[in-house]
Amino acid sequence: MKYEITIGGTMRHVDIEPAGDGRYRVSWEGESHDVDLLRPTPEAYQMLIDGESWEAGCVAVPDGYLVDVMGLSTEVGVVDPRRKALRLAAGTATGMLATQMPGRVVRLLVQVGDPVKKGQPIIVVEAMKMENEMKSPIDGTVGEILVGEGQAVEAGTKLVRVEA
Amino acid sequence: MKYEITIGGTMRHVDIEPAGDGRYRVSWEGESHDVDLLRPTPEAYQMLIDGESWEAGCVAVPDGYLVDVMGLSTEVGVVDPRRKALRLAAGTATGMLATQMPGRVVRLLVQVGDPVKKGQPIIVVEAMKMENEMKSPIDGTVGEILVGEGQAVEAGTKLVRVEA
Amino acid sequence: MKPPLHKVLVANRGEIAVRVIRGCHELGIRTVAIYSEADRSALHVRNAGEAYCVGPAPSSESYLRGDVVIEVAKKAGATAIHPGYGFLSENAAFAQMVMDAGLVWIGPPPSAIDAMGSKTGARQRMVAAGVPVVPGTTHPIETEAEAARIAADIGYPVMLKAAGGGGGKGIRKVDHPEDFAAAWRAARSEAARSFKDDAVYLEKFVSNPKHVEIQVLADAHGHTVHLFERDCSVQRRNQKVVEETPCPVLSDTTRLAMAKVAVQAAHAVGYVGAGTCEFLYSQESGDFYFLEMNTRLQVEHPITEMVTGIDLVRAQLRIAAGEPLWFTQEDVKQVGHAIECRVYAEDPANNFAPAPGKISGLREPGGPWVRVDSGVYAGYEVPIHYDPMVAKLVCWGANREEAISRSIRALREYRVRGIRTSIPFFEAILRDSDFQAGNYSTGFLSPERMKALTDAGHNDRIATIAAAIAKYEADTRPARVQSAGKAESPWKLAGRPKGPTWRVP
Amino acid sequence: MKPPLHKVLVANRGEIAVRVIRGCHELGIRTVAIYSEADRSALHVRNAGEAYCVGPAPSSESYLRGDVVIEVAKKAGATAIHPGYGFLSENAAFAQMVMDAGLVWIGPPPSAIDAMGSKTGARQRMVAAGVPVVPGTTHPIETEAEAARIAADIGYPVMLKAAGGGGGKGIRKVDHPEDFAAAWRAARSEAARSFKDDAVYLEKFVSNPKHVEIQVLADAHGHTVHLFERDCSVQRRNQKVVEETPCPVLSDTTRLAMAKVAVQAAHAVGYVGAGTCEFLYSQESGDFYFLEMNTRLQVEHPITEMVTGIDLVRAQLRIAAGEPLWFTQEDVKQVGHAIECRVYAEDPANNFAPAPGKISGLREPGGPWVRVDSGVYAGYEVPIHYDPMVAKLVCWGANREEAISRSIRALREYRVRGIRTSIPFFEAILRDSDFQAGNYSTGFLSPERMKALTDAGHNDRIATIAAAIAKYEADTRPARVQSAGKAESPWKLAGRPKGPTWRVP
Repeated sequence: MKYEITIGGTMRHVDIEPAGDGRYRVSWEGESHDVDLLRPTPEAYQMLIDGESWEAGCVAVPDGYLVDVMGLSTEVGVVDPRRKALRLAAGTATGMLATQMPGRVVRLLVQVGDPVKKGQPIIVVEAMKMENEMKSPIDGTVGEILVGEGQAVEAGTKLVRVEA
Repeated sequence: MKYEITIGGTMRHVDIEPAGDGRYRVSWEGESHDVDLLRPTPEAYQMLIDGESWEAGCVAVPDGYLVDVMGLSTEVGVVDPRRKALRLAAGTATGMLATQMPGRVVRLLVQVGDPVKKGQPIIVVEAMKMENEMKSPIDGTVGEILVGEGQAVEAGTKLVRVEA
Repeated sequence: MKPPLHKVLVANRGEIAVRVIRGCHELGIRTVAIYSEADRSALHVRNAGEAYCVGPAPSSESYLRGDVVIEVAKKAGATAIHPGYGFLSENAAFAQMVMDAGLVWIGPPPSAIDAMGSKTGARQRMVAAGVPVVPGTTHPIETEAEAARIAADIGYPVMLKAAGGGGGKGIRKVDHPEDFAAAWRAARSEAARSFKDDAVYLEKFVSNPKHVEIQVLADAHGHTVHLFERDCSVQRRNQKVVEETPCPVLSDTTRLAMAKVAVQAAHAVGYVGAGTCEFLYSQESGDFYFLEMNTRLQVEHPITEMVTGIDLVRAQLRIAAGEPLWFTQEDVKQVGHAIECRVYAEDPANNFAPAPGKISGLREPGGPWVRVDSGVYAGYEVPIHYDPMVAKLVCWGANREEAISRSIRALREYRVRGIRTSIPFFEAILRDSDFQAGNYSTGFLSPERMKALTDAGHNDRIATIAAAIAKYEADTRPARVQSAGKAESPWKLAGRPKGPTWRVP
Repeated sequence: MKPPLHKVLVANRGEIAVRVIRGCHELGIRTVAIYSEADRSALHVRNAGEAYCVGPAPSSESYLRGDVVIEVAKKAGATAIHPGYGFLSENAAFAQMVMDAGLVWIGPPPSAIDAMGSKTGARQRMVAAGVPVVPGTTHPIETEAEAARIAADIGYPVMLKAAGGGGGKGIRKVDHPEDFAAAWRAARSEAARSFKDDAVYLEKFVSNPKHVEIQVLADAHGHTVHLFERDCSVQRRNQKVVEETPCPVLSDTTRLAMAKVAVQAAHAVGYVGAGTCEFLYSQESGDFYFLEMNTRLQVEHPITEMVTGIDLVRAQLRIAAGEPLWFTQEDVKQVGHAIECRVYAEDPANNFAPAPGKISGLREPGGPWVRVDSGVYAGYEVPIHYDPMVAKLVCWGANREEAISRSIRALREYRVRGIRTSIPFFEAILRDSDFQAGNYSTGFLSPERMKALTDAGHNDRIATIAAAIAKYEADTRPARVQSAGKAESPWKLAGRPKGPTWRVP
């Protein structure tokens, strides 16, 4: 199976083939690894990569995974090229801002229809006595605001949809 | 709801009523307790019993639970009197011997048709380099032997059925 | 243990409540926990002998309700209250209420809490007791001549500060006497422009300071000892993140002088119990200045326990029970080195944004000389209502290098799934060459260093492989989770090759 | 660390492999784990830098395959091998093979392993070196007169034992010289009846003995030191279950005499590295006798680490790298008290029947001076193929009472769900009045005491309540598992009463 995997700005075409008994062959340009996978607990991916022992936590997020290696989280985009082709044909790009942490919405900094820049603070969420400004994921226009000031939100709650 | 609860040789009629929000009222002759239950992890029953903090692990076994309190396991028979009435009407008592631990059958000490006494060793199972004699649960006759010598067995595997 | 400490109510939550409960249980003392409605599932509730709810999630309606806490203590038959740190621990009125209710207060007398409670009042008392404080004036100075004279008295460099000020305006550092006149004019005019008030006062500038503190223990019979120092200079937003003992740059002379001052300060206010005197230590001049006294157990008390072998919670309990100190100053030895890392549920790379949430998986480090004081467990949801500190990792080593390398090993074993924590950030700090040289002050975590410390360590290769496999498994076998050895009988595995196996022909 | 120890292969499994890996990582040494097909999910595989399968589940086809182990070490680029304990650790031929392969052997020279390998050979060498062994003859004695003379020489009480014997037949304890003649006749006639051989030999009777051992460390430059003793008398089926240091009944004079003998014994065989001399200590006479030397790290090494502050694995690595000892005998201090409980997956109440299986839940104790050296984790399935020891709990205290009370506290915090363990059994041992008095010998765990120790502690009231609730929940809401705070937003809980809440009017 081939995937397009994106970390930071770098995209790689990664090929993964099962080798039986929880083992995989993972290859991309110039690199190829034998991986023996064990999931000792549901959240842990324990891998022997060419014999090297590594552990990662993988949480599914839209279009990829949040991968935790030694406590450091990296957003990894994973796209199946066949599906990507379908989706690109389908519609407009939108940026959905969701909260990673539970808390309470303190202030909305934008209204529907406002033009926003990528990285511009658009909403403030409070947790553990600290206010956190959440930023627009893309350049665009505020399409929808899904929460109100004072509202309690859980991790993963969608806050604001920005349309490109 | 009323249950007949048996520990060791002692049987109690225990009455349990929900009190909302994970709370229960548990009563029997002369004793009555308010219990606030939390299951912080699936295997742990964390209880505030009239404010006292206790934790138990409960594993379902036939006709009851194996309850672990501070690492000490107790077999607790729990019978719903209405169902008990149904069952008593139904049929003969048999004693099924199963292994609590995974291992390997080393020796069979009886044959089908042999009369056996409760507590008489009838089969030897090895695990962790140690041989363990498993005993007949009741007085009776060996009705069926479900494993062979040398066979690997998992926890819970039925070994020998003794008929009363 | 004496009857007064038959049963102790711990008026706190999280790791410190767990710590105090452990200390009580080791002495055979029964324990009562309290919890807010948000804390039913907290670890201290699980570990205590009894637990009672004291109100809704906000601290002001639960943990800070002294009246409710005392009521619960009496109903539960507790004979004493231990406040932990924070919450009601430095509330003299509460301490008095506890004693008035006929309960033992496991802390210093209310009068000592009061005496150290106000910074200016404490400063005056300390000056009177001969304890060094940061030199300067606290009142505006009238003339340049008077100001220059005071500056010469306390020694350069000095700071000129706007009396009406804040936010960095109207502040001038003056390094040499010849620069004084110009700085005086500039500070006054900036103060006037910014605050419509040109009043300026003067304070000694402590350059490159370390935050060093001394642990003291005093009994109710007039004996006070110190348990040496802790270096708590690694701070973010004035909050300590890594502490160590001994302080890597303190001379024995200064260490003992500072300790003597701390004992003196405790004596001056009739202190009883465990307390800590905080000092600012100038690495350039070698001088130190009293800042304040914390009249309670500190978060970082474990590193002192590790190098002295003295259990501070046990000591608090025995002192509260009326025992005289069972050792002398000469018996207290500082052996080896200890480091504490405060594990926060937060993201250091994102301006320390809080990261509450469910801990889906947890594996704490273990083995030699690794101590974890934790307030959480696997499956626990870190609530949004309280301090984000979830645990403390404390490592001891025969020397500083051993303590550092052991801490790094333990941090790399530490697995917290489901929430972000400061664990990898600590590894970056402990590997920092300035930290390793002991060369750091309270300004250590500058924006530049923060960037360097949080940029490092990401492993894109491993992340790529893990994500590819996760996606493949999701695409092909969505629900499969192979739990260790669960899928098949271990006997069936025998004889089947698994993983690379080498055989010698 | 020197190049020879760039990367170490740990030829073991379980907690000791984890322990050695930790020691290597703290010194910046890379690690290679090996595992059998039954051990892919083992903790040492997770913690190591690399891991390779060496064969099927049976040790004889994996962990004991010295040839495969060396082959893996070379392919993985390891430069040294640490054997842990058990398996290949006392195999002189394997040690030689490792060295012949150009790898560093982290252990004593093969000649020292050999010299201590056979009990009779070791006994002869020790006698030659002036080390005390249990006095007596190993050959049959011809006449009563000669036997009585030997008995008088070695001192009463003595044991007469049938040379061809076993099973307790032909054995007579003789307390006084006047009883000797009768005992001699009885023993010979019983021997003749039982074994058709009336040959009898004679050994000193060590009554009420303790098993006490001395830890030694020797470098390759001729320096040998001791790290004091361990009392390992709490045993079941000749296997240690609880160890402590210091030994509660040893006088300083005896302690130092025993330590001196151990150093002498190590010297006599040219010992290098960490080793242990085991002694039988008579509580009645105060005499002690050399039993054997274990030429490897012991299971119970952590208690020595806790009271001396010396990391024994680190010491092994530094010695193997050729470093001379970095401290002298005078530097080694015995501070406080340490106790180890070996946590076995077994049921002490059922004749210690093994209890392998899946650990469905695990919460290890923590906090001050509590060390867990574990080989397992939550979700791990304890395999049926190996030793049932899954972890070691090691607690330090400023004195013995503190170490005991801390151990009990830690045992009560320890939660292992899914399998039975010896954890509650240890609590019963540590609460036993004879244990608390230090008054125990190798016969401590007699059948009578076993019955008393395993009968206590069951709490039927709690079991009744838990079972009733479990049944009710199964009957009414079968699949409901309320995970902490998961069911509802924590915000929604605020303001809703939960649990008994007391309010002051």
